[in-house]
Amino acid sequence: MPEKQLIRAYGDRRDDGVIQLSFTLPVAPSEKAKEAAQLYCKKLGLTDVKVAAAERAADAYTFFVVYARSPVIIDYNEIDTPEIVIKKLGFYELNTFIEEKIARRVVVFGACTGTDTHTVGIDAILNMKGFAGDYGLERYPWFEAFNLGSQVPNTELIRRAIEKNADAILVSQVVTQRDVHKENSRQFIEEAKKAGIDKKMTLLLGGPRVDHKLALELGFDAGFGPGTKPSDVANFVVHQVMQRLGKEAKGTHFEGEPT
Amino acid sequence: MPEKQLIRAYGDRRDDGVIQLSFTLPVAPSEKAKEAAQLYCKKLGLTDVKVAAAERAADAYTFFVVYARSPVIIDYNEIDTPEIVIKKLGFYELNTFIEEKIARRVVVFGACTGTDTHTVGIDAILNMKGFAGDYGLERYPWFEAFNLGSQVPNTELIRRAIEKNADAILVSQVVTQRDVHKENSRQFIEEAKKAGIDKKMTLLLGGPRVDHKLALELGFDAGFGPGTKPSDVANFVVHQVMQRLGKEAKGTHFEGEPT
Amino acid sequence: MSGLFVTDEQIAEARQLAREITDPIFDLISRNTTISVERTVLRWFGVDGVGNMGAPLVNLMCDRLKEAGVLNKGAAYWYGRALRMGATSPLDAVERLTAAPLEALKPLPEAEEKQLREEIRAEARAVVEELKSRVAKRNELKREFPMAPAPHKYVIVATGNIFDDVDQARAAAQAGADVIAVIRSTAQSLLDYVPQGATTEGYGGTYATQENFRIMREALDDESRKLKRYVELTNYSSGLCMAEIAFMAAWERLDMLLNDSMYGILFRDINMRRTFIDQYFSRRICALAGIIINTGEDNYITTADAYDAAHTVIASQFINECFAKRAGLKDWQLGIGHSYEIDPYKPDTLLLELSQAMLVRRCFPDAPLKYMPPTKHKETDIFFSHAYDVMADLVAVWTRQGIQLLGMMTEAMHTPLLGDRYVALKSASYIHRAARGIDEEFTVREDGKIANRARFVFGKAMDLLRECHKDGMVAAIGRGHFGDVKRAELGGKGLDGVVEKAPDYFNPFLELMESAP
Amino acid sequence: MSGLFVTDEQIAEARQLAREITDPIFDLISRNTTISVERTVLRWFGVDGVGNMGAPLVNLMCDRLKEAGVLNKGAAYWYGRALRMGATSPLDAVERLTAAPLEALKPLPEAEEKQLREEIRAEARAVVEELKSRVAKRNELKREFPMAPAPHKYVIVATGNIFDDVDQARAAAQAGADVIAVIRSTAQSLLDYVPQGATTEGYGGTYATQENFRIMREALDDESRKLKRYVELTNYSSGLCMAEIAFMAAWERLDMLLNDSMYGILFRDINMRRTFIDQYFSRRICALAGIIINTGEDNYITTADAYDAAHTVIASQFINECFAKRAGLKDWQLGIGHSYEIDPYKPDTLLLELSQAMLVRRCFPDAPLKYMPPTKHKETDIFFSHAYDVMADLVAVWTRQGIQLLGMMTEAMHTPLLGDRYVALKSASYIHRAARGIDEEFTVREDGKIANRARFVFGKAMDLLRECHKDGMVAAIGRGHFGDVKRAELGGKGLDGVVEKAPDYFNPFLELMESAP
Ligand code: B12
Ligand code: B12
Ligand SMILES: Cc1ncc(COP(=O)(O)O)c(C=O)c1O
Ligand SMILES: Cc1ncc(COP(=O)(O)O)c(C=O)c1O
Repeated sequence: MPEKQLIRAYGDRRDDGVIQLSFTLPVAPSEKAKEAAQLYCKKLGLTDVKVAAAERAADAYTFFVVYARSPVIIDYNEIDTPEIVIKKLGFYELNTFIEEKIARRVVVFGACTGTDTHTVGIDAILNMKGFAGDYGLERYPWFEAFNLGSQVPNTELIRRAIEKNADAILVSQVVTQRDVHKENSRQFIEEAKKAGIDKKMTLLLGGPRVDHKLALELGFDAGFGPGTKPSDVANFVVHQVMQRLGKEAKGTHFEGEPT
Repeated sequence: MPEKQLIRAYGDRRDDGVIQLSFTLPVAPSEKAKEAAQLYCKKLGLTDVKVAAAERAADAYTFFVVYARSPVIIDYNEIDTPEIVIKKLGFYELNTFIEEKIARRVVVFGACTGTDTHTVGIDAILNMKGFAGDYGLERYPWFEAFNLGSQVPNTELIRRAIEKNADAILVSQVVTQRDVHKENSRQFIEEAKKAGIDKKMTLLLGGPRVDHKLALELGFDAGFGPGTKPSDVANFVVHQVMQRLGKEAKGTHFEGEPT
Repeated sequence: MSGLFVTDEQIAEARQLAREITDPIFDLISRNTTISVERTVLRWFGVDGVGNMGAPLVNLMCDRLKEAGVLNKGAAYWYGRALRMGATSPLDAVERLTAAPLEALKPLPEAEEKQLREEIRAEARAVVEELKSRVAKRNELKREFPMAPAPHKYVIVATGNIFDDVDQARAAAQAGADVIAVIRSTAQSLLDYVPQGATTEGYGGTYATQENFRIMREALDDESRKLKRYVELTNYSSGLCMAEIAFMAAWERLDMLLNDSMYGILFRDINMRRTFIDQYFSRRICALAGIIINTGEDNYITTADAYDAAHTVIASQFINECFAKRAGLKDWQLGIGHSYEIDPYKPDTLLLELSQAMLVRRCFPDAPLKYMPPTKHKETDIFFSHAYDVMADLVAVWTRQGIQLLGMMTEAMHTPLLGDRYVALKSASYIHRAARGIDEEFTVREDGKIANRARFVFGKAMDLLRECHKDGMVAAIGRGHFGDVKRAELGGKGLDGVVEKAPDYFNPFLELMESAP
Repeated sequence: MSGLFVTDEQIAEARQLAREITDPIFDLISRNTTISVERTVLRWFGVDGVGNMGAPLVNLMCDRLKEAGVLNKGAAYWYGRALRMGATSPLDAVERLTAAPLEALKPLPEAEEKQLREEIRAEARAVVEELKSRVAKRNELKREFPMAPAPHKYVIVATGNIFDDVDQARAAAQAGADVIAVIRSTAQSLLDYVPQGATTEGYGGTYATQENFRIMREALDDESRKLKRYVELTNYSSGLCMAEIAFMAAWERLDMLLNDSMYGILFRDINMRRTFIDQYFSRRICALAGIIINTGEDNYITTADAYDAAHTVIASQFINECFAKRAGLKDWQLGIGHSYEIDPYKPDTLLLELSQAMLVRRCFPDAPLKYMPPTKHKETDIFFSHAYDVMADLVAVWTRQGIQLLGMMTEAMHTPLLGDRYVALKSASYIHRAARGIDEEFTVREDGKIANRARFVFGKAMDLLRECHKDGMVAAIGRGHFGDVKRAELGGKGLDGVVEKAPDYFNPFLELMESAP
C-alpha cells in the first residue's frame, strides 16, 4: 500500500481548491437569480462562491459563470486505470513478426455501424493513408483489412466477418447522443454472441467518447478513444491473435512505444 | 408560504442538470490524471461525468474541462435577497426634493481607502461626468460632494467628513485579493465607531465585489456593486437623511426607476 | 472585388464548363422521374395523412402504382383517374386506386384523357397559387420586421424533441440568432418516407415532419413579432425524400433549406441518378417558394483535408450553382457552402482561410454564401475552440458572408447546449460589430500569400472541372474527387425508386414551374 | 510602413517638440538629485542589508546625511569619507558615518578631496564593470537559447509569495510564455525604501526585493535551459524607489522593467520633480544594463476614455521616448506602451484599434513596442472576455508588437489563475501562428476609416504637444491632459526627497554613464 498523495484543485496557490463552473438556470436574470446560483453552488458543497457573471441568455434563462473553492481532496495513489499497455512494434517489425510467428495474413473487418455515418474515424484506422502520419491497416502487407464504411447493420458486419473468418472486428461509434452508441454496441455484442464469435474473434470498439473501461463494460475486448493510432490497433490485434493461438500467455502485458 | 418552484440546471433539456467545470490538478497529464478528474467530479456529487479535455498546462499540471450532470435542485421560491429598492427621483426632481424637504445641501465624502488606488469607480459616482450617461453627485446643485481620491487612510477620510459634518461617507474598495477589502472595511467601521459617527452618518461601501449583503455584514448602511449609477446612490443618501431627520419612517422602502 | 485574383474570363470559363458538365445529367433528369418526386406531386394535391399501418398515404399510393408498373405516367395522372373513379377525397382517391384491379388502370378514350389532364392542370394551378399566397405571407412579415444586417447568425437546435427545440429556438432568437436550423434525426435521409406529425424522439436531431415545421415556424413568427426582427427557419431537403421535404418546407413557409446536388451521393450513399433527379424537382420548388438553399461543400473538407481539397470545394460550387440556376433559382437564393476547416496547427491558417473565402466571394459576387465554422479540428478544450471560432467570425464578416453558421465551443463533444449558443452569439455579435467593413479598409496585395494561394486553388479547380468535363461527373465521383468518397452510378440506396417517364408522362407542377419566368 | 498616414516630416516635428518640451525638465534633473538616487549609488558600492530596526542601511545612511544637510554633495562622496575614516566594510562605513558628529563632515584639504574622488571613481569603475559582466552572462544565455519570434508572450504572476510565483512562472514558461512579470504588492511604489529578502506575503502581487529578483531569475535561467528558449523576467521600476529597483534589477539580470517617466506622478501621486529626477537615473541604469523598458501609456486609457484620449497616448509616447533617448536608451530598448481598450460595444472597434496600433508602429518603427490587452471593459463573462482578448492577439501580431501582455479571461475578477494563463497562451499561440505576416498581405486604403482616424489622432496629439511646448509639461499635467489626472508641481509624495546638488556634488556613476558611448 503506497503512502497517500493527496491532491486538490490548484487555482492560484497549491491546494486553494479554486474551480470554475458555468451553467444555465431556467430563470430570468435578477439579483434573486444570482442568489439562486450562489445557493446552487453551495449545495454542491462549494465555498467562497463568487457568482462572477449572470448573463441574460434569454428572457427566461440566465447563464452563470462562477468561481468557488471545492473541498474535494483525492488520494492520487488510490487511482488505477486499466490502460492497454502493449510494447508496440514498428510497421516493418510488426509485419515480420506476423510473418514469422503467425505465418498468415491477419484479417480484420471494420465499420461504423448502426445509423452512424461518421467514417473518418474508422477510415483513419483502416485506410492506406492512416492517421497522424501513422499508416493505416490496409498498408500492412500482413494484414487483410476490410472497411465496410458507415451505416452498416451490426448483423451485416458480423456476417461478412464470419465469411472470411476474420481475426478481429472493429466497430466505430461516433454519435453518442442519449447513449445511442452504447445501445448499438450492446446490440452488436448480442449478435456476436448469437453468432458465437465473441470468444473466437477479437472485438474492438472505438470512437471519440469510447475508452477501454467502457468497452470492457460493454463486452468488447478493448476500447480505443480519441487520438488512437492505427499502429496501436495493429499491435493489439496481433498480440490477441498470438494469445488465441496459445503462443502468448493470456493477458500478457507489454510496454512502451516502438524503438 | 408560496408553493415550490423547483429548478435545476438546463443544459440541452429542462432539468437535465448539465453543467460545465474547469480546474487544474497538480499532476502530469495522463490517463490516470483523467481518472483523477473523474473521481474529483464524482466526489462533488456529479454524475455522467465526461472529462472532455485534459490539457497539459505544464509539466506537472493538467487543466481539465468537464461536462457532467449535477443532482442539485433548488426551490426558487425560497430565495430572498436583500435588495435596496428605492423609488428613484430623476436629477431635477431629486434636487427640488432636497431643496423643499431638507432645505440645505447634502454633504458627502468619498474615497478609495487603504492602499487601493482604483479611483475610476468612486469617480464614476462622484465626478461631474458620472457613469453610463448618469450625472455624478458633483453635478447635483443640492449635493456638496468631496472626492478625496485614492489611497486615503480611513482615519483621514473620517476626519475630513467630520469637519464638514457630512451626511454620508462613500468608501470604495476594488482590490479584494485575500479579502484585503474586507479587512480595510472592518477597520474603517471600527474607526467610524471610535469617532462615534457610525450612527450619525450614512456609511456606504462599494466596489466590483461588493453587494448589499456583504456591506451590511461589515457594518455599513448599504453596499453597491458593479453597474451602480450615481443616481442610485444620490437617491439612497437623500432618503437616509430624511429618515435621520425623522421626516421619513425608518427603513421606508420605495420602488422602481424614475418616471 | 472584380478583377481580384482571377480574370472575369476565367470565371466565365468555369461557368461554361459547369454548364456542359451538367448537360448529360439534365438529359437524365428530363427522361426520368422518381417515386419521391411523384409522392411530392400527390402531397401537393393535398394527399396527406397515414394509412392504417402508419405508412404515409402518398407512399401507399405510389408503391402500388410502381408495382403496377404504371408510375411512369405520373402520379398526377392517376390522381386524376382516381377522382374520375368518383373519389370524394384524396384519402378516398388513394383507397380506390390501391383497391382497383390492374385492368382498371388501362388508358381512357383520347378525349377523356385530354379532359382529365385539363382538370388536373387547373387543380394544380390552384394549389400552386395557394402555395404562393402562403409564401407571400412570409414576405409580408419580413417586410414588416426587417432582419439584422448580414452575416446572419445561424445556430442549430437538436434536442430530438420538437417542443424542446421550440424553447431553445426562442431562446436563441432572444439571444440574437437570425436563423434557426432544426437538425434532423440521424439517418432520416435514409428513410424513403417522411414521418408524420409532431415528434419527440430523435437522435442527434429532430425528425423533419410537416407538423414539426409548422410548429417551429409558428413559434418563430411569434418571436419575430416580439423582437421586431424576422427570424428565419431552415431544415434539410436532402436524402431519399429531398423533394417531398422541399414541398413541405415551402408549404410551411420555411426560409431556407440545406439542399445539395451531391451531398446525398457522397455522404449518405444514395444513388446518383436518384439524387440528381430528386434535387432538380426539390430546387424547382425552392425557386418557386423563394427559399434560399444552402449547398454542402463544407462537408467535403470534413472527410478530405481542407488544405489539399480546397479546389474541390470551388469546382463543386460551380456545379452546384449550375444545377441551381437551371432549376430556376436566383443568385439571392444561393447560400453556397464553404467553411473554415484548415488544421489550426498549420501556419498561416488565417491567411489561407481568408484567401479561400475571398476567392469564393470573388466567384459568386451576388450570392449570399453560407459560411460554416471549424468542426473537424475542434478540440474538447472549449476555450481554445472558442478562440478558433472567433477567427471564423472574423473571416465571415470580412468576406461579407450572407449566412454564417456559428461555431460552438463544444463542437467536439455534443450538440449545443443552450448556454453554448449564447456564448457563440454574444462573441459573434462583438466580432461583427468590431470588424464590419474591414474589407473596405484594405486592398489585397496581388503578390502576397493570399493572392497566390487563391490563384493556385482556382487553377486546380479549373483542372478538376476540365476532368469532369472530359470524363463526366460519374467518373469524377467514381474517382473520389469530391470529399475523398468514391461512388458508382448504379450503387447506393434508392436506385429502384428511379422510373423512366412514359411518353405521356404527366406532371402539371413541373410544367408550371418550368414555364414560370 | 514609411509614408503611411502621416509624413516623416510630421513625425520629425513631433520629436523636435518632445525634445524642447523636455529641455526644462533636464535642466531640473541636472541641478538636483534625490535621496533615492543617492541610495542607489550606495547600493552600487555594495551597501546592502538592514539595520537593527530592519531599515535598509542605505536608508539609514542617506537619511542621516540629509538631516545633516550634506546629502547635496552626493552619497558617493560620503561613502569615500567613511572609508577614509577607516571603514572596513560598507556596513562599517554606514555606522561610522551615522555615528559621526556634524563637524566631522567638514570638507577635507583640496588634495585629499581630489584623491578621495579619484579612489571612489576607481571603485565605481570596478563595480560598473562587475555589473557589465553580469549582464554579459545574460546575453550569453540569450545567444545560447534564442527566444521565440515576436510578439513575445508576456504573462503576469501575482501570488504574493515568491515561491508560489516561481511555481507559476515555471508553469507559464512551460506553457509557452516568453516573458514573466512578477506583479508588485499593491502600493509598494509608495514605500520610500525597498524591502529586504525573500517575501511570502503581498497583496495583489509580490514585493520587489533584490532577493526575490535573484530567486526568480535563477528559476527562469533553469527553465530557459530546459526549454532551450530564453525566458525573460520583468518587474516594476517605478514609485519612490524607481532608481534603486532599476539597479537591483540590473544586478540580478532582469531583462525588462516597467519604467515610465510619468506613471508615478499620475497614478501614484508621487511628486513630479522627484519622479523626473528618479526616472532619469533609473533609465541611465537600464541603458547600461541593456534592460528593455516598458512605458505606461496604457494606463491613461483606463482612467480616461480610450477613444477620446487616444491622442494623449501618442503625445506621451513621444515624450517618454525623448526622456529615454536622453538617458541613453537605444530604440531596441523601448517597449513603448499602448493598449486595446476601446469600449467593445462601440462599432468598428477592431478598425479603431488597428488604426491606433498601426499609428504607434508608424511613429516608432524601430522600437519593440509593448502591447497591452483589454482590461477596463473586460467582463466577468469569461467566454466573452476571451473572445475580446483574441482580437487583441490579432492586432498584436498584425502590427508586429515586440512584447504582448496577454489578456486574461478573468481580468475582471482576480489576478490570473494558473489555468487562465494556460488558456491565454494557447490561444495567443494559435492567433500568432495563424496571422503572422498578415500586415504584408494588405495595403491600407489611405481614404478609409483606419487612415482617417489615424490622421485625426495624430493631429490631436500634435496639438497637445504644442500646448505642452507652449505652456510646459507642468501646466499640461496640471490640466489633467494625461489620464484625466491633475497633479501640481509641488504636490504629491516624495518632494522632500529632492535635494539641490551642491557645486561639488559627486556621483561617479552618473559621470561614467553619461560619458558612455
Ligand atoms: C466530420 C463530421 C461529420 C461529417 C461526417 C463525414 C464522414 N463521412 O465521416 C458529416 C458532415 C457528414 C456529419 C454529419 C453528422 N454529424 Co457529425 N461530426 C463530424 C465532426 C465535425 C468530426 C468527426 C471526425 O471526423 N473526427 C475526426 C476523427 C479522426 O476522430 P474520431 O472519429 O474520434 O476517430 C478517432 C478515434 O476516436 C479512434 N476511433 C474512431 N472509431 C474507431 C473505431 C475503432 C475500432 C478504433 C480502434 C478506433 C476508432 O480513432 C480515430 C483516430 O484517432 C464531429 C465534431 C468533432 N469535431 O468531433 C461532428 C459530430 C460527431 N457530428 C455530430 C452529429 C450530431 C452529426 C449529425 C447526426 C447531425 C445531423 N443530425 O445532421 C450528422 C449525421 C451523421 C450521422 N447520422 O451519423 C455530433 C455528435 C454529437 C454526439 N456526441 O452525439 C458531433 C460531435 C458534432 C456536434 N457537436 O454536434 N458529421
Ligand atoms: C483600471 C484598473 C487599474 C488602474 C487604476 C487607475 C485608477 N486610478 O483607478 C491601474 C492601471 C493604475 C491599476 C493598477 C493596479 N491594479 Co487594477 N485594475 C483596473 C481594472 C482594469 C479596471 C477597474 C475599473 O476602473 N473598473 C471600472 C469601474 C467603473 O468599475 P468599478 O470599480 O467596479 O466601480 C463601479 C461599481 O463597483 C461601483 N462602485 C465602486 N466603488 C464604489 C464606491 C461606492 C461608495 C459606491 C456607492 C459605488 C462604488 O460604482 C462604479 C460604477 O458602477 C481592473 C480589472 C477590471 N476590468 O475590473 C483591474 C483590477 C481591479 N486591478 C487589479 C490589481 C491587482 C491592480 C494592482 C494592485 C496590480 C499591481 N500589483 O500592480 C495595481 C495597483 C493598484 C492598487 N494598489 O490598488 C486587480 C484586482 C484583483 C483583486 N480582485 O484583488 C484587477 C481586478 C485586475 C486583475 N484581474 O488582476 N488597475
Ligand atoms: C447538404 C446537407 N444535407 C443534409 C445534411 C444533414 O445530414 P443528414 O443526411 O443526416 O440529414 C447536411 C449536413 O451537414 C448537409 O450539409
Ligand atoms: C509604468 C508602471 N509602473 C508601475 C505599475 C504598477 O503599479 P504599482 O505602482 O502598484 O507598482 C504599472 C501598472 O501597470 C505601470 O504601468
